[in-house]
Amino acid sequence: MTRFSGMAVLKNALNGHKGWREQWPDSEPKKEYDVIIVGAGAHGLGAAYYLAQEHGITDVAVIDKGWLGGGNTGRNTTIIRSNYLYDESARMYDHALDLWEGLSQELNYNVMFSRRGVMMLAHNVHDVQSFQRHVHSNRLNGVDNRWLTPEEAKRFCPPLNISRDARYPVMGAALQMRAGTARHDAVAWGYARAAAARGVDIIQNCPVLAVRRGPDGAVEGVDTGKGFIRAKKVAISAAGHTSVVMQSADVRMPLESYPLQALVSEPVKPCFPCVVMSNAVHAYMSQSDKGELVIGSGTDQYVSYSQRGGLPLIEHTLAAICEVFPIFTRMRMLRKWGGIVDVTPDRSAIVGKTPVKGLYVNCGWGTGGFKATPGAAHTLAHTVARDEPHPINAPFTLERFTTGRLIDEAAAAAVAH
Amino acid sequence: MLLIHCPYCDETLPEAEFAYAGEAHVDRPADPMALSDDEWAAFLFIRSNPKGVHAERWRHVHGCARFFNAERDTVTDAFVSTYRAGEPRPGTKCSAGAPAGDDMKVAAE
Amino acid sequence: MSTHRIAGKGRFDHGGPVRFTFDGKRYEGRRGDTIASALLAHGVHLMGRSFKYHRPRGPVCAGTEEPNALVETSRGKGRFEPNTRATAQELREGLEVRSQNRIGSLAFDLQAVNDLVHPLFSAGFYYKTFMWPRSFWDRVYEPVIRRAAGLGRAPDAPDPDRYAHRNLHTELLVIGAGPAGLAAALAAARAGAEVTLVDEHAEMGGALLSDPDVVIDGKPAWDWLAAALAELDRLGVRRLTRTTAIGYYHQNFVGLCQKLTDHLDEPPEGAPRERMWHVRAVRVILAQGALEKPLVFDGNDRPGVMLAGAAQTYLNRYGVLVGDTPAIVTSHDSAYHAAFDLADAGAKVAAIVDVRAAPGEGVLVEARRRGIEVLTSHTVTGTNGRLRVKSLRVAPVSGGRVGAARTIACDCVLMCGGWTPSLHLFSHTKGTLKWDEALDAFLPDRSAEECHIAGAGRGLWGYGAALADGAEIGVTAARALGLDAEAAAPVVERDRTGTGETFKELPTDGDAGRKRAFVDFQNDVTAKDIRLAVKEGMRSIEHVKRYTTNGMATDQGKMSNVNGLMIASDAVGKAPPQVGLTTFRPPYTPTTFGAFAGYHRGRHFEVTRRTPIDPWAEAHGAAFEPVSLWRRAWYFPKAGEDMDAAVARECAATRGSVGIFDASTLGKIEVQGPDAVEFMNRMYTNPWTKLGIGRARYGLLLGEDGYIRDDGVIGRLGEDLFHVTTTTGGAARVLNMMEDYIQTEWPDLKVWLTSTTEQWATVALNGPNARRVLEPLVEGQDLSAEAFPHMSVAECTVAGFPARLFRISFTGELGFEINVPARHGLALWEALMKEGERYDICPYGTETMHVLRAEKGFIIVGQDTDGTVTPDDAGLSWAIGKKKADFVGMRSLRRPDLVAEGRKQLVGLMTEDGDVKLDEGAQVVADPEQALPMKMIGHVTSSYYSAALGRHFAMALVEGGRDLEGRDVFVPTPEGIRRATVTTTAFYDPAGERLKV
Amino acid sequence: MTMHDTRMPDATVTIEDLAPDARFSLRVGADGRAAASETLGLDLPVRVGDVARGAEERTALCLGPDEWLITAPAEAGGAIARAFADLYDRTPHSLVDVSDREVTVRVTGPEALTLMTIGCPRDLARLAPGRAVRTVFDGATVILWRDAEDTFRMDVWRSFAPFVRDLLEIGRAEIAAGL
Repeated sequence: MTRFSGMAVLKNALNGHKGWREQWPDSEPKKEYDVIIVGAGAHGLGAAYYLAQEHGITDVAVIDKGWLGGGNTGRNTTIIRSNYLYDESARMYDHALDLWEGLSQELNYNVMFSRRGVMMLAHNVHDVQSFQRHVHSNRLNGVDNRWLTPEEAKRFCPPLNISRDARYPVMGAALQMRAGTARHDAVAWGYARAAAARGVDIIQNCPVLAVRRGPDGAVEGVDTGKGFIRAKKVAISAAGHTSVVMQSADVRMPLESYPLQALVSEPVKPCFPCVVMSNAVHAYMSQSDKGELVIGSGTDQYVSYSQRGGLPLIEHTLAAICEVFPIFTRMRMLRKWGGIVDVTPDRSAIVGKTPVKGLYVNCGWGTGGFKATPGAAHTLAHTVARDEPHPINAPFTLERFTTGRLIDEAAAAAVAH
Repeated sequence: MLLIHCPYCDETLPEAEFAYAGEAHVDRPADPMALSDDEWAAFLFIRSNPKGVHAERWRHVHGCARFFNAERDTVTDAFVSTYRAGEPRPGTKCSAGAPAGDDMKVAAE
Repeated sequence: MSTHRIAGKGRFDHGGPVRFTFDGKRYEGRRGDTIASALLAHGVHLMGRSFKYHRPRGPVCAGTEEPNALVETSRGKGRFEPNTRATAQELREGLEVRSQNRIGSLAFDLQAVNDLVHPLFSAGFYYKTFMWPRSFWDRVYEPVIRRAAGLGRAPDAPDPDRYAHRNLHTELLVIGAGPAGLAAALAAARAGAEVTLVDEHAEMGGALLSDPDVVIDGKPAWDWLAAALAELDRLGVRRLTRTTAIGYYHQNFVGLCQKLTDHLDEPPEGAPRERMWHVRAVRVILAQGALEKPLVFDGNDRPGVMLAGAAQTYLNRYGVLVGDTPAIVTSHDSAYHAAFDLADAGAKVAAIVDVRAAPGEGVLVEARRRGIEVLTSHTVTGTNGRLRVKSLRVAPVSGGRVGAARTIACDCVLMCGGWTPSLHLFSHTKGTLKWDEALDAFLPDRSAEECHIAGAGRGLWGYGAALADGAEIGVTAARALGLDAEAAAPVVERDRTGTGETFKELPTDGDAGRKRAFVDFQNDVTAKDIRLAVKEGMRSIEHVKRYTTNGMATDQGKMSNVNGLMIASDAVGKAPPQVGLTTFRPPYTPTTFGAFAGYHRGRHFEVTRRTPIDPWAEAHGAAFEPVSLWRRAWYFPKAGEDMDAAVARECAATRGSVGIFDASTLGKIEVQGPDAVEFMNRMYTNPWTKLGIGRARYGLLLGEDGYIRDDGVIGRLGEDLFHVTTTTGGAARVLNMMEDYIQTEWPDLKVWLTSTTEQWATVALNGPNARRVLEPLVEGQDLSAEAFPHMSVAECTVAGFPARLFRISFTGELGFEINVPARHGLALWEALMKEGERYDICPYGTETMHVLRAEKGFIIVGQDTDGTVTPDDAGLSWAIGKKKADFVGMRSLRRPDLVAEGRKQLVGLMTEDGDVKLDEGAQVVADPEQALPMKMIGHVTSSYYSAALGRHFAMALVEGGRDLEGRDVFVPTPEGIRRATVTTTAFYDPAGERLKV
Repeated sequence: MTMHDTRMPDATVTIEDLAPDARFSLRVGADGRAAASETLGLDLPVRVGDVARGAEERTALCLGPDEWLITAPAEAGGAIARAFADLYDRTPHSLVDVSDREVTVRVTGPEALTLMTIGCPRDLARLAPGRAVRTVFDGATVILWRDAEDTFRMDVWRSFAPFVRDLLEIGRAEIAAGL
């Protein structure tokens, strides 16, 4: 692996950039691996990296039906925060946040993690109660989060409309200063490069058709577009497509896949210093380093793998943006796109073992998977390597849907009555 | 914005009049108390989520207000059929929407 | 004066001038000009700076696909926008135009220093550096990078303009009114189809507007066009200009954005700036034509270098000669026609440099006839000129070797690398494309919608072909609509056909690694950036795009995608389709947020529901709070009062005498039918069979998961008739849930539900004097405690209005809720206020309601519960019918975790110091000394000052809370740790004596 | 004017609030339809969107397979309620007075259809005069009557009415501006 640095850039600038090498090879599959990870998004590539780096397991293949990083990794709005309500969630996301802070240096790849602060707006008394609960809970969990008055919120984010006459007046905000954004593609590329350097095979354009189980029920490997590949352990990290892959191993999942849309504006000079989320109004936004306003929309109402998404939802999202930030009506939407998110009944992820020996799963991140990337990858690798969960992902089991021990972040933010 | 045929109104109308209501043919057990925790969890939470034709429920909420069923291809979002609540799924052997073999030829990202 | 306007040319209005400014300097243009055509008429090419290197740039195009000539435009306060395409924005009187993305002047941009050290900024450079020291990225590097990035400045004032929406259903939508679209619309409309024809330009006609010499059906092109438009109007075709089809969605749903006023000097009162059309078409014809491709060579980005077709448009449509000594660089015959038109208008063509060995014979003859030098098998190895191109270096290519170069002086370079079918909208539908080897272009393959593609979009070149194809497709679409149709293709003379070849970057001499041949002009992506990305392992076009940002500029890759793909596929060593085409994504051109938001701005962002009594509250100075879609009176401050003071007064007045409260927002459902009781038994946790007629009961509703969803008082008005109330926010959800069970799970039950939320206005009267206030107004019901005890309901008359009268209490005081038909709500309220005068009746809002109920330990669903709370957790086990075999959610209450020890239970909390108010949401711990992260055992759900208790009190959900009664717990706050004692939730009048009056 | 629409004559449209009628939601199964029809004095239509008209200006609009909206002059409400109360023991049903639940707005004029398209996604050209449907107008559930080619009537839930009315006024100004 050619080490990246300012000096290396300078040296190559002088020699016409002749010194750069392939960041990862496009591998052909071997007949057998210790571990196969299905899905070469940042979660899957990250898990491969941590398997190699922390557990010494390098006979690993990451297999994807398309190009690495082409799924939800490259389609999200890159928000990173950890100010979740429940202890389980706060620990998982804060673990991820700890890893985010050193990720560029660890991977020797600038993932541009930018601690610019994530501010969540409260628009009614119920929001205020809910966010205050978050702030208090986070504080005692050691998670950064604080309460702002509307005026403080406006100072932190000048385009914000805090008029009392607004349809949804701002009644306050919860701010996590340590939160922010990162460059999504770079996360996948950085993990891919670091994993490949440690011996991991990255196999692109190779659809996994089924997970194959042996007579004892344990995992034997995967059938792919390039033939059967044997593996002692298989981890599924396939975002929106988890149900389909797991079904092939005869495991039915508490998941539904929904289209999720996001969009960017034309680039403008810096005008929006942080990330703002407004659940009541259904808008969240940040400004990329390129200058585009990056805006997340909601999921369409129906289950779909089409990655299309409808116009009315985008209209609603932009109306919401214009409600909270009225100065942006004349900004123009440059491009919108869709992803597929798999959603669990309690809106929390499933990371861990499955009823099938040797089969592991990482799914159900819904609309919040990007921020969890290093945490999910790290704990998944631990679970696969040791065949037992890390304490941080231990609560995120499949069994919780039977016992009722849900981690219900959605219900905890129940709508106002 | 989808176009949806309401089997009660017998009209094809914009999605804005309809509300999606989840997977179809997940019937509430007659005697829930007789079920094991696993069986009850399966009723509550397990969904087929197929990549292909999905049997699902819609409600014509800004119209006749009826719940009805539909088959829709989740890859193209195209409707295959819509039918009234209580009617069997057209042209299928099973009531629950387990994905057909062909649907499996699609894998992870 | 315009130095480059050619007399007798162009379609603009030769009448009075239109005045505008550019960077403060005054200019005059003509009605019909774009900013770019007007500036070019004055010889101004320099209009912008590029994104990364801040290189000087001029317009490349004459349409919306422009990557370079982006400007800031303004028509006064709040009407400022960045990144406007100078090539598309029409002039209007007084338009202010400013160049952007520069420090200093446009001619001397200090940030152009980036260009000097450009080798540092190779593809992906920022992924490789700026990592040390660790804290510097978001503190130092990123702010610098962000300031340098971006294009124009963001608007900074609210927008006074309006935006509109409209729905349109049409049989046939034709997108693009060039020759193919016009022919298609004509053919279909003649067959009787109901047709909508849209075009993004101010005028219909497409390429015909730039080619007046073509002859169609014996008429000059523009005469034919005028006749065609007139015929379309006669046939009733709905024609929308300045209207861009921005996205193609499911089942022929197309979004159109129509620009209505940006071109007008004085927009009429009430007119929206833009309108988004939601079109549902039975069939769609895409006739969007093709986009001309730039050629990729060193220095192809200097001002004065533009597409040949654009120069032709500026000349023929706007009467502007873009240069006096143009040089043409091409790999397609079409550029020759541009050369001929410019030459015929008086330009001296420096040379036509053709990369190909064998251009079409016809164009060579024409060139010779005009005495224009044609250099075949030649390449361009560079250009010169800082703010305007002055010359280009050309060299012969033979057997892959580049020979000796010579310099050709010129004042503009017109390039053409062939044409790309415009298939953006087709791609939105997930229609598939196939690579055509002969054309070196993607063509439409399998369609996912009921749509047709006509003309250049299918790779057909020339007017004859486009018109014939359009007519034929129009007929096909009409037949698909069930109409009889005959195709009649117009006869075209003096057609401009031709062929071409597609090249990657042009061959060059010297070190290719140092040549700067731009592919994406705006984002400053060069051919060598793309090659470097491939070398670094980016082997799919998606990776190349993301690594280099090629195709991600505001032209959405219209100029750069195909060239980028040709270079990447060459570098990878695979055919273009194997490297892939980046997905086209909506919108087709950047579209304002306002157009999407439409009417939903300001007070019309979302409905604000108001009760019939709301006007009284407003007139009496109420503060309001939003509760779901409603606004509710929150408290009624008197002069000088803050919320706390007002609420303390309202509470005291209600407990002391009588308070009046608008409860109209509560959800109400009429449940009627022979199986109404059975339905209620199955739906709610409570038993209903034995509830007597005229009696009411608190009802608790769970989700099937066993958690509390809603609650409310339910009165039985008849054997088969219940008046159900729900929470304000839960009304629609509860009705939907009930309908779901009735319609799909229990269709055998004979019971019907009707929402009566808005049929009734509801006024709650609470306090020891409530009966005294109410009694004189009631007819038909004895209100005595014996005749009408607590939890009764009756139909009677109140203040002369038919009423449903409940004796219930959410405050712990003697209480009534009076429901009257909504139109009488305000009159009822006023009658009660009048009657209550002598008891100092006090109107109170939701905050006082919350305090009074909390003093009684009554829960608010959604505040004291959060979707994870069971009836037992909330202390409501008593509300579960013990003998019931089933109700919604019952089975879930037996799940292991729901019967486990240590669940959070609702309890009271009394702080050691009664003056201390706990925050709602504050966390409860058993051990205040522990280190972070602390073990939290609960949280405060409700916390208020109680006038009745003379202190603050709170409710909290605490693990095993009921077993902790009498014990102390701790609430750590930023101000310090608060000690509190766990109590029951019956804070006030625990025995309920005050209800028994 | 950028819209070269030859079918758009001079823009005129009138918006007015109407005095309330008596309105009932009638729910009855197929087995009780005949008895309910008899009680009402008109044949309850069975096709969603059809309107039956009877004596004393009574109308019945079919909203769903077992749901009708009954309207009558305001003073006739009591008689209808009593007649159905008498019917209940023989033919169980649900008749609920909703006279106050909605308020009614009428839109008339050559541009009435255009005005309705600003909030209604349905293809209103296919709603024949004399018919009515429950549909959505800018997010609000409404009952939309097409009384004539150029006359629409909308019953809107009371608390949504000012919002809907507001949008109609915006639309009218737009049409008046000619753009």
